[in-house]
Amino acid sequence: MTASVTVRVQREDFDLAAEVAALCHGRSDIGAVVTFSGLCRDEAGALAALELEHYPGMAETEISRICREAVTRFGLQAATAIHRFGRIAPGENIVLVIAASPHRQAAFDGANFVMDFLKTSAPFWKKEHHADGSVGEWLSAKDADDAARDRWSRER
Amino acid sequence: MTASVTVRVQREDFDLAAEVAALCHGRSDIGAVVTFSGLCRDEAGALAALELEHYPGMAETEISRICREAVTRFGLQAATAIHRFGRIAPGENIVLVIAASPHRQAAFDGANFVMDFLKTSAPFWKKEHHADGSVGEWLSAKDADDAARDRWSRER
Amino acid sequence: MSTVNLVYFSWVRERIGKGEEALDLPADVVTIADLLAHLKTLGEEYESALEHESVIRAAINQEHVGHGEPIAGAREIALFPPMTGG
Amino acid sequence: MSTVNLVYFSWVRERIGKGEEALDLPADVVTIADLLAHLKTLGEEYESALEHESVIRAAINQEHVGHGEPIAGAREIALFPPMTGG
Repeated sequence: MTASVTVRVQREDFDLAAEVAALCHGRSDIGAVVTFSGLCRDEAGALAALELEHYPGMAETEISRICREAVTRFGLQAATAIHRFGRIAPGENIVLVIAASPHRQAAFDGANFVMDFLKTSAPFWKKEHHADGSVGEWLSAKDADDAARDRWSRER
Repeated sequence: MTASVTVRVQREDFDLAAEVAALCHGRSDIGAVVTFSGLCRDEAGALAALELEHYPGMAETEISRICREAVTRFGLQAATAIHRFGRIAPGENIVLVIAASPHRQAAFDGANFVMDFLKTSAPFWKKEHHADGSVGEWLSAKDADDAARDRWSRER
Repeated sequence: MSTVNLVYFSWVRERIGKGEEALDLPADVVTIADLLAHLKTLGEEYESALEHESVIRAAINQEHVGHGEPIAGAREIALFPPMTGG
Repeated sequence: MSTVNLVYFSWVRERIGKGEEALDLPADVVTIADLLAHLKTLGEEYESALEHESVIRAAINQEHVGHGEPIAGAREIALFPPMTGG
């Protein structure tokens, strides 16, 4: 069975259970499903919202490319990635990644790999809106995220 | 906030979305939620069901111990583990692990750690029932599962 | 003599033919290894179940222990094959 | 002279003051690095946005490229800071 890859970039929230159900629908050869949900943290009450800007078109293309690479590299049976844009409040979902495979480590590695590359390669930018009403800075990319990505080239 | 650990050993199925919602309920300091669902594979049609035997009492105790260790080691905000027993058909859920933390790698590592130790330390045993009606063998423990567990002592 | 509850799981249970029993143990049964040796004197079903001693896992009062562990104070001792959950 | 669509994101967009524009590029603008140098001659807003050239990322026709990449054939060139999605 060909691996299925589902990618969406959308303003609205997503439904974790519905996405897992869609990915598993009609097949009983999947042994392991790993999901990653990235949420907006309130930063101890200082944050009112994150504003997510994206590059329409390229965002979908880039995430699809990362998912297909994960499918090939880890032998995934299916992969899903959904990334939201627009204004996102603390506690709300930002991103969902799902990886399915016959065995557990491939599913863990697949989801982890997609997140690491999505962080550093998918064209999204976050701006903070403070709880005091002021508009904060654009978040800076972290060296730790580059390091997390680069470990995947060391490991093989 | 104290980390919450939820552990259940049950015959009935579980609801992934409900468990994630319960774990995240009323808090907006969680940045990453990783879930692992282990499912019964049909083994290319050869398997009718798995029969899962467990050691009541010790199963809950052992899984709780593993979850608490993961919470401490990875700084998790919350962890959930649910393991089913009884007869489980292909495509059905066997086990669910959820790990929540402020940042993504701790959530990935926490869920992965719980699964590796659960595989080798939680008192469950699987027996195969074949599609042709015959009762198969008890599954043997895999050296690969011991190796997966042992890497956590090498890594630190 | 002391009485202890023994519980068996998976193919250890199937080969012994029961899931649990209360046994009086002689005073010279000090460790899990002693217990395994003692059980193997009780009949063919125990010999068959415990033939490969090194693969048998044990728990005392629902905690994993090695074969060298003293069983003094045990209320419940479990014997079972390597686990295959998850 | 060739015309190319330029798109800007995040603080590059904010500093330049627009999200997109079509520009005619002189023939000696061959690479992304040449483009950055050229844009910085167009006004203070570009100078401010592109001051630290090494942090500026570029994409040609929606694919990531390095600063040495030739822009010949580009329909759309995007300039933006390091990404912070996920």
